[in-house]
Amino acid sequence: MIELLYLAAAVMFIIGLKRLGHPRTARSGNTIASLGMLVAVVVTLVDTEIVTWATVIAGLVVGGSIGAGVARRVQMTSMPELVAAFNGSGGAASALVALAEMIRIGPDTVAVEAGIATALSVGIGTVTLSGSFIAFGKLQGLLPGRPIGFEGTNALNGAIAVGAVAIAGWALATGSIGAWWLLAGVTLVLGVLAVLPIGGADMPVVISLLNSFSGLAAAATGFVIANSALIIGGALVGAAGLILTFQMSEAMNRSLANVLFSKFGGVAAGPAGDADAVNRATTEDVAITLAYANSVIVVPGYGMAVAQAQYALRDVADALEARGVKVTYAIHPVAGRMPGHMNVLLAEADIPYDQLLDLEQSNPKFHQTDVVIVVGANDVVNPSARDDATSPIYGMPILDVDHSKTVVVIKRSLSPGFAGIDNPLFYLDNTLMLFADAKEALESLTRSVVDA
Amino acid sequence: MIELLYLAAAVMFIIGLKRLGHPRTARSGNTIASLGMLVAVVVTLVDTEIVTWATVIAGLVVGGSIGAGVARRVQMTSMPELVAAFNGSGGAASALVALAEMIRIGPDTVAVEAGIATALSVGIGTVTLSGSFIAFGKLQGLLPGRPIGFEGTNALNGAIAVGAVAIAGWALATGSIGAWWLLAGVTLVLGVLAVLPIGGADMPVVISLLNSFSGLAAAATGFVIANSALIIGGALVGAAGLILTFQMSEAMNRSLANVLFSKFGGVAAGPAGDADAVNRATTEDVAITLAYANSVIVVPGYGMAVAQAQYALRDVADALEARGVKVTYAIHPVAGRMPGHMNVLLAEADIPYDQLLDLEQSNPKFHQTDVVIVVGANDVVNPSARDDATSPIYGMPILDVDHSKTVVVIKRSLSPGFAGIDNPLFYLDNTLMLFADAKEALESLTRSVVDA
Amino acid sequence: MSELVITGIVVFVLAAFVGFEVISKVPPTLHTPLMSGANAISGITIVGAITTAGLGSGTVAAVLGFLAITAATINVVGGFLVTDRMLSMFRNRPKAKARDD
Amino acid sequence: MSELVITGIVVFVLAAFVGFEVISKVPPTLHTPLMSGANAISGITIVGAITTAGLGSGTVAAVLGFLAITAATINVVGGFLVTDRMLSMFRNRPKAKARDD
Amino acid sequence: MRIGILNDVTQLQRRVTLTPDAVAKLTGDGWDVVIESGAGSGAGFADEAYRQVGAKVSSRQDSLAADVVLLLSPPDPATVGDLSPDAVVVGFLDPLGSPEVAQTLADAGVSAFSLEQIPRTTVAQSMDALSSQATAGGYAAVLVAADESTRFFPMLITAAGTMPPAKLLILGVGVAGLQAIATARRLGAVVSAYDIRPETREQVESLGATFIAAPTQQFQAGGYARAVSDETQAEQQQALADAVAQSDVVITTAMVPGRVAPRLITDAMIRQMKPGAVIVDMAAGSGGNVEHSVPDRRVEIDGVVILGPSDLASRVAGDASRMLAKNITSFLALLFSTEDGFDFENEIVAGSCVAYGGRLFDRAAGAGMEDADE
Amino acid sequence: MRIGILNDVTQLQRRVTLTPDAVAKLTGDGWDVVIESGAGSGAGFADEAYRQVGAKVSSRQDSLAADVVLLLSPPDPATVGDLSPDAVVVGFLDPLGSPEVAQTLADAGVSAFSLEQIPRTTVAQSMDALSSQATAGGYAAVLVAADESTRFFPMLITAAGTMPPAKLLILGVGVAGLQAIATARRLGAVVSAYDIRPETREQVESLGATFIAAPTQQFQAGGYARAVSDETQAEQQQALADAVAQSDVVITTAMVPGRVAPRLITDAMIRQMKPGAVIVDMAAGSGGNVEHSVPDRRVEIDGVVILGPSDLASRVAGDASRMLAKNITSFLALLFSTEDGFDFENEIVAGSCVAYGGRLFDRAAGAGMEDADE
Ligand SMILES: NC(=O)c1ccc[n+]([C@@H]2O[C@H](COP(=O)([O-])OP(=O)(O)OC[C@H]3O[C@@H](n4cnc5c(N)ncnc54)[C@H](OP(=O)(O)O)[C@@H]3O)[C@@H](O)[C@H]2O)c1
Ligand SMILES: NC(=O)c1ccc[n+]([C@@H]2O[C@H](COP(=O)([O-])OP(=O)(O)OC[C@H]3O[C@@H](n4cnc5c(N)ncnc54)[C@H](OP(=O)(O)O)[C@@H]3O)[C@@H](O)[C@H]2O)c1
Ligand SMILES: NC(=O)c1ccc[n+]([C@@H]2O[C@H](COP(=O)([O-])OP(=O)(O)OC[C@H]3O[C@@H](n4cnc5c(N)ncnc54)[C@H](O)[C@@H]3O)[C@@H](O)[C@H]2O)c1
Ligand SMILES: NC(=O)c1ccc[n+]([C@@H]2O[C@H](COP(=O)([O-])OP(=O)(O)OC[C@H]3O[C@@H](n4cnc5c(N)ncnc54)[C@H](O)[C@@H]3O)[C@@H](O)[C@H]2O)c1
Repeated sequence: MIELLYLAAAVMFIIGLKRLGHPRTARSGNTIASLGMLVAVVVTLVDTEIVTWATVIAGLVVGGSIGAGVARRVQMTSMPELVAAFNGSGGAASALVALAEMIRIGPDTVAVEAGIATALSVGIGTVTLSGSFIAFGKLQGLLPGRPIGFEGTNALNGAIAVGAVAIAGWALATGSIGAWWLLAGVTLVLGVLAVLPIGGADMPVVISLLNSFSGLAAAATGFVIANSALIIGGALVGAAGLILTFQMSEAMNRSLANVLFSKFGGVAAGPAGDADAVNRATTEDVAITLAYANSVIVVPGYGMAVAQAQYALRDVADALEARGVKVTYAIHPVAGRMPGHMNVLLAEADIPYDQLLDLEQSNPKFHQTDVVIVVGANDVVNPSARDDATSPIYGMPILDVDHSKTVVVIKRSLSPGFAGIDNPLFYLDNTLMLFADAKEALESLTRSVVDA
Repeated sequence: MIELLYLAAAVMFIIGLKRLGHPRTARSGNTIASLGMLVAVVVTLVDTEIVTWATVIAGLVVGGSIGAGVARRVQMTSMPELVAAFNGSGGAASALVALAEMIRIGPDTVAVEAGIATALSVGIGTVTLSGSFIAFGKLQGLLPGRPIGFEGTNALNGAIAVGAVAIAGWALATGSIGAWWLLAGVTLVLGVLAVLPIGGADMPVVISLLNSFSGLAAAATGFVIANSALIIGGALVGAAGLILTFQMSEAMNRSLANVLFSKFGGVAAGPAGDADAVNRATTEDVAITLAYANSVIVVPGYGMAVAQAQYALRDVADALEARGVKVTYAIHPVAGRMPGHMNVLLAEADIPYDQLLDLEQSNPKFHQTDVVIVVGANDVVNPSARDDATSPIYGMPILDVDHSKTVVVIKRSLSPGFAGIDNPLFYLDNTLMLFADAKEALESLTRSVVDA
Repeated sequence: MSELVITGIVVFVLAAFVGFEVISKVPPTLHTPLMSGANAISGITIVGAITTAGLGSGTVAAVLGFLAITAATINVVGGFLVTDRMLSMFRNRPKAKARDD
Repeated sequence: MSELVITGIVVFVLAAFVGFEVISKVPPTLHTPLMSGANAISGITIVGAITTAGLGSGTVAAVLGFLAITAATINVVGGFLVTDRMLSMFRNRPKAKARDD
Repeated sequence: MRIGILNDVTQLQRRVTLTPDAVAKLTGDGWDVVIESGAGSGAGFADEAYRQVGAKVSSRQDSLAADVVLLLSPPDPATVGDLSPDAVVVGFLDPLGSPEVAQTLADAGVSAFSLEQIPRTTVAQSMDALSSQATAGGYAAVLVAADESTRFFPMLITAAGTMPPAKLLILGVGVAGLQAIATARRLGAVVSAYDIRPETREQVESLGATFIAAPTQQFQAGGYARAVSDETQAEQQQALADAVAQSDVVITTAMVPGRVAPRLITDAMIRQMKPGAVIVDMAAGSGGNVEHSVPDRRVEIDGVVILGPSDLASRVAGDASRMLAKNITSFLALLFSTEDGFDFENEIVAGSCVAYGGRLFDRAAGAGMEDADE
Repeated sequence: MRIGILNDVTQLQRRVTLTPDAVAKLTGDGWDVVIESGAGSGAGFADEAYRQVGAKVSSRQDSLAADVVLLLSPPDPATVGDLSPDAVVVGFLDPLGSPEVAQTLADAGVSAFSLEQIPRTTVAQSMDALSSQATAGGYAAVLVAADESTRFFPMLITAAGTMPPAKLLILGVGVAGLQAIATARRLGAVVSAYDIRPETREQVESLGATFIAAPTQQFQAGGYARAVSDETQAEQQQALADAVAQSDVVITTAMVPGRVAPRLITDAMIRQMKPGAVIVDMAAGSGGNVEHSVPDRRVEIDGVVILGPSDLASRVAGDASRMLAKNITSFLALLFSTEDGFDFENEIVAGSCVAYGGRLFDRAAGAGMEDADE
């Protein structure tokens, strides 16, 4: 019976995970998964012949308060490090359970399979623990974000890993409890050394990988205590976390190996200099932002013309309108390189005239607009023309796109436009930069908007 | 060890099934799945302490020759009925194994769980058997394709099903072998009665559902003989088959319930009269056909103009060109309703002039073209203008699209065009009709081509 | 319920989930081949048929076993072969850009 | 290998497949919430912690058990709550056409 | 057999019946071609070009003496007098507008075929000179209007202000009207249109323009609109008045074959229009859709400019002549496809014949006449 | 203060410096406006329309006596004589082409600002009358060419044959050239273009047209092309000759401020062109890009028609005047934004001033002069 209830919990995990992958269902997915967890915990509390209620309740209360307190209070911007910290606890818990079980049964009487499982649980769990907290430190600024290490870091870590396997073998063979503690210590160090050489910007990928690890640790613990809930739940998270890790490194246009091992291997290829100061976005980010907006204003510029992106732009607008998003176009009087440049191109794509707003019509609208999408425009949305009396273009009326909730800018780089001056818009907190050729970006945007 | 090899076979089934879902990988998926089966069979032959080798080998040889012989020789057009026949054998095999096991162990000594599993296996297996062969008969023309039944068919079938459950209970309670045979007989009849009232056009959906059933029967048999390979393989097929069944009824714009129970419930909504005589295609069919072509010629007509589908058409062409397909346009001199009608619209969508061919340029090209896609044109591709001296439009030069390998026609119905006459093109064997508004059809076509 | 049955249920449920998830949106052209391939997989019951028939106890069981093996083998052999025939039309065009998933 | 371990492996492999398949292409905005939610699920180890700590044998095991329960509970409770907070931004716009999958 | 081409070039008529390319094709088929000097000059074809493809450049007399004489407009009696008695005349003979010409031709004993009378069937489209010339006319009408208008047609948002797009209204959506819609849309104008035939709504929309729905519409068989009742006309005028008042440019093309063109725009409506607005009346020569319009004159009423150009096709004389030449060669190919005499069983031949065997051709009795002839 | 508007309407000049809308805005801002009767007639604005927005419709004398006088072209000495001595003159004064006019104005003691001299900077774009009028000109040039051409611009596949699209070549891709490209593309022509400034390649392509790459290109600072060396010119002519020979229409817009327009198309190149081809030389008034081109005349060489229209902007007089009025009001707002005298620190004010305080304005010493003045 208890097994079937565990199975029910596992099914809820599966459904929860699946729903977490889609914006529309993500929140309910989380709820379903948490209910699954509740089922598993209650079943366990009822089923286990608990003799030490005090310990159990104390643990639940202390852990629950810490978890809930931190989760409620932390800033939205510190989410990734919080996930890292939680993940570390999870890894620790798995390792601790395996160790406790080992001690309970007695290190010398344990079966080989259980021993191997314990070694895996301890090893993976502690790596998760220490690795997660290094990641946490890097993101919180407690540790320097830059890669820390030396040429041979990867080799050293390899050696430590081999050592850990040897220690595990020794522990299994001798049944010495000290060997188990040593194993835990060594893998703890391994976690630290493996994450330190990775740059702060790559931490989310690392956390995701460690998340997959904590799943594997839980599964290993499941083998130790012969509990199917742990095996299923752990395997699920281990696999799902791995897929997610690949997707995240893919979204950064990196291979996972490049993220994990590159910094001191020479290949290091991080984002360029001042591009660090902007919020880079991917097509999917932008698609979600647009798809869930109520109103979108498009600001086309010379870059749209250069990319001949007018048809692709029209397709994005159609996809948005099909979702009920209101789309209009704000045309700056000098956008492009000739009077009426944008008009010619938008007319080519048969964008209805009544969706075109000129400067006077659009400026009062920006502050009530969810998203402005700037397609290859630059000077005409440069706030320094409005705010900076020393700017060479000071006095030119601009489109006040920065008054909207979110600005998405599609251009290939941070290069300046016709006037040859930098644009503070790109560095604003509510600006997302999508660096790409306008046509290509808009084409993939259409697909992503349809799928969002 | 044997369990792990079964697991390996199961993994191969999973991978095989996944790959079967994508055109590019489907064939290798089938190979992988068949290797998984080989592994499972060999493992079983080695592992089981076979005493009756003669029976086993005879079964394998006889079954193998029949299966291989039929599979090789049958016409491509009779595939669905062949699948039905094979599926019937599968269902029969599961029921037979369960019955044999029941007899081997003895009906009165069997455990309750095994008994329930046997009942499921026998019930589902025999329904699959008889249902599949009725489907086979309908498709082969051995039985009339039209629905056969009466008002209360569904109610009667419900009653039989309830009766079958009662018989199973009786068999379990009494341990009478006769009860088991009775059960098999009743469910055999149920399969016949359930499928007879369904029309021939819906048979593919029914076969898919019965395929899912044969998976469930195998899984039930797995419980009977406590074999994980059967449980996993059966569950996989049961679930995958169900999903596929839903997708197939969706592709027909029907609900599954509507397919299974509608005919004598009143809601019956089959395709219209003479539309039966044409090859109806879905967007996905057309997308695959286009995506794997080398050269495509588009023939636009007045319907493209009415639907204002020129931009959507351009998107399809772009998607095809991105895959390396060569796309050109054949413009008939009187396509549309004014001289140069198509030119205006294609120019709006900025389709390059050098891709436009007039009648003289395009007619010699059709016979070496893989696919012609006719978008809302009718009279200008009507072969009777060329072939039928009694036709009112006899003598008008037409685009000889019927000379190409495949013709796809997108229009909303079989309604005639300006000239008001029927078009034999639509009924040709190499013509696929996609009944839809041109703009909507092309828009979803773009997505499907990108995904194909 | 016996341990074995419970394990069976767990395995069944998980396998069913894999079955559900593994089939994403399938283009209709692949409906019949996929159905046919899945059907061949459901011929896994051949394993049960071999076990049962192989153990051989009594004439009825032997006949049933022989029939079961024969039927299952038809399903397996015929199913995979016919699927392969259907799929032979999807040979990759050499010109298409290599895109594997 | 014990029957139990083998069953465990079968279950593990199937669950891993479910895990692989259940995650289709996820929009990057959901990367962090999904990671966080999955991480909370990996807190299932809490079940093990309760079992081990509850059985109570010896001080070391008890301390370890207490620590394990605490750590696991932090992971579970904090994880689900924080995921929910992150996801509160995806409240469905009422105007968007209802499209559920 | 010899084909004769005349030089009909004037200030307003710049087309020619056959282009050098068409002549090359005909001489290849065994025809002799004689062309009056300067015939192609209005459309950009020099005598030399014709000479190079084997035509004989000669006098008007020579051309008129040919076996087949091609005409761009109904011939005057003098011209008819110069024809050889067994000549075949093909051209725009306007048998409905100037029936006396047909009589003259009949009296002269020649066989005369009117391009206007070729049935507007699917099969006859390659010979349909009305369609081809209306295509040129609809295109040119928009250019004339754009040139006359003081406004940009497309919308322009510039540093010197936002210029809204021009509003164009097309009345009468036959071949010329549709081409006008297409051309105006190309130029970026906002186009709406109206025709009395209800099926034109879909056609207008198929070009991305808006149809102006009028309260009463009546379907007319045969593709042609017949004169509509007074009441219908009144209602329709009321419905259109608003549209007209808002337009920057109105182009009217409404015609009813053999009748005076319907009056669509009255003085009162003109006076509701904005100063600077432009009206192009393509029916000015057939009575005019617009009050005050005068063929080939520029009239200004309250700041509204009314043009009645009759030379629209000639404004793209080169391409208009190319199309016409294609029509004529297709028609000649049909006409002379039968060995012994004309095939009056053929509805195109019978439909277009106006004079044959010394008599006016009676279409109903077509086949019978042929018998009589033998 | 009072603004004076003159009636400069002729057959070729139909624009007006202020539209009724602009006048309404100015009177709202406290200006008096006096307008010579009929000044708006060429652009579709009646005297009555001006009167309604508060302008005084009056004589030429009255307008010339205003504090600020707006001019469409350099004034003749008589006009200058009628100005009040402390008048401010704003308009197209052509200081580079007719430097003597600036001297006359300086001698009269008036302050004179030339619209042509407003710097072509990003900030000054709302006052950039050269750009706005070139926009109108580029648009009109295509209409003129389309009207003159005997061919359709778009491709038409019809029952009467396939008409290939017209090939247009635009030489000189400034404001007018770009607008010509855009307009020709709208009409469906196949457009290619050339300019000596390399950055125009991207601009041409951004309108979907093809850039004709010439072997030698040299980049010129400041947005303006300077006269190019003889050698470069020779190479370039060779490169363009083929393109010209294949074109149905060529529109030339190449200019170098203060210099004679470069000669891009020679007699030899013209004789390579097809009969019926059309050339529109927008630089005909500044010396001509095309040999044989004569301002406002139609010249035919070997069947090739060469037009040199000087009235292109006036062909869309209404919208051209609207844009010009917006330019002028923006400029006046800047000019009179400072309380005491003109702000010669401002590069637009300094850049456009040609005469001030009785002397020709020396831009370099701009600020100094202002001091001297106080
Ligand atoms: N309208 C007129 O009449 C006229 C005439 C002359 C000058 N101007 C001047 O031109 C400017 C117009 O402003 P604007 O905002 O339209 O343009 P802009 O300021 O020149 O900026 C255009 C931007 O487009 C981006 N871009 C270029 N190619 C692209 C591609 N293929 N895909 C995506 N982005 C691309 C460029 O950034 P990346 O390189 O990073 O991609 C560039 O920063 C003003 O300064 C105006 O004064 C206007
Ligand atoms: N070009 C000219 O100058 C001219 C002038 C006058 C007449 N015509 C005549 O017009 C005809 C032109 O031939 P054609 O092949 O272009 O057209 P057509 O023969 O008139 O056929 C058009 C087809 O488009 C389909 N259609 C209409 N709306 C549609 C939509 N929204 N989506 C998809 N399909 C749609 C219609 O079928 P469904 O209703 O089933 O969708 C119809 O059968 C010829 O007979 C020609 O003689 C031509
Ligand atoms: N069968 C073919 O392939 C073919 C070929 C060419 C033309 N046609 C048809 O021939 C018909 C005539 O074409 P056309 O261009 O020579 O016509 P037209 O020049 O005779 O008349 C022009 C238009 O004016 C309209 N009209 C008449 N009275 C009107 C009124 N009071 N108000 C508004 N509009 C009015 C007519 O309906 C017509 O559309 C059209 O239906 C056309 O489609 C058919
Ligand atoms: N800063 C701004 O916002 C702004 C505004 C308007 C114009 N401009 C710039 O001012 C410049 C001049 O514009 P314009 O339209 O007044 O130019 P223009 O009328 O003086 O000249 C027209 C074009 O002719 C070209 N040309 C000159 N000699 C040539 C030759 N030998 N061969 C080919 N082409 C030749 C020039 O390069 C120029 O593009 C352009 O660069 C334009 O972009 C800038």
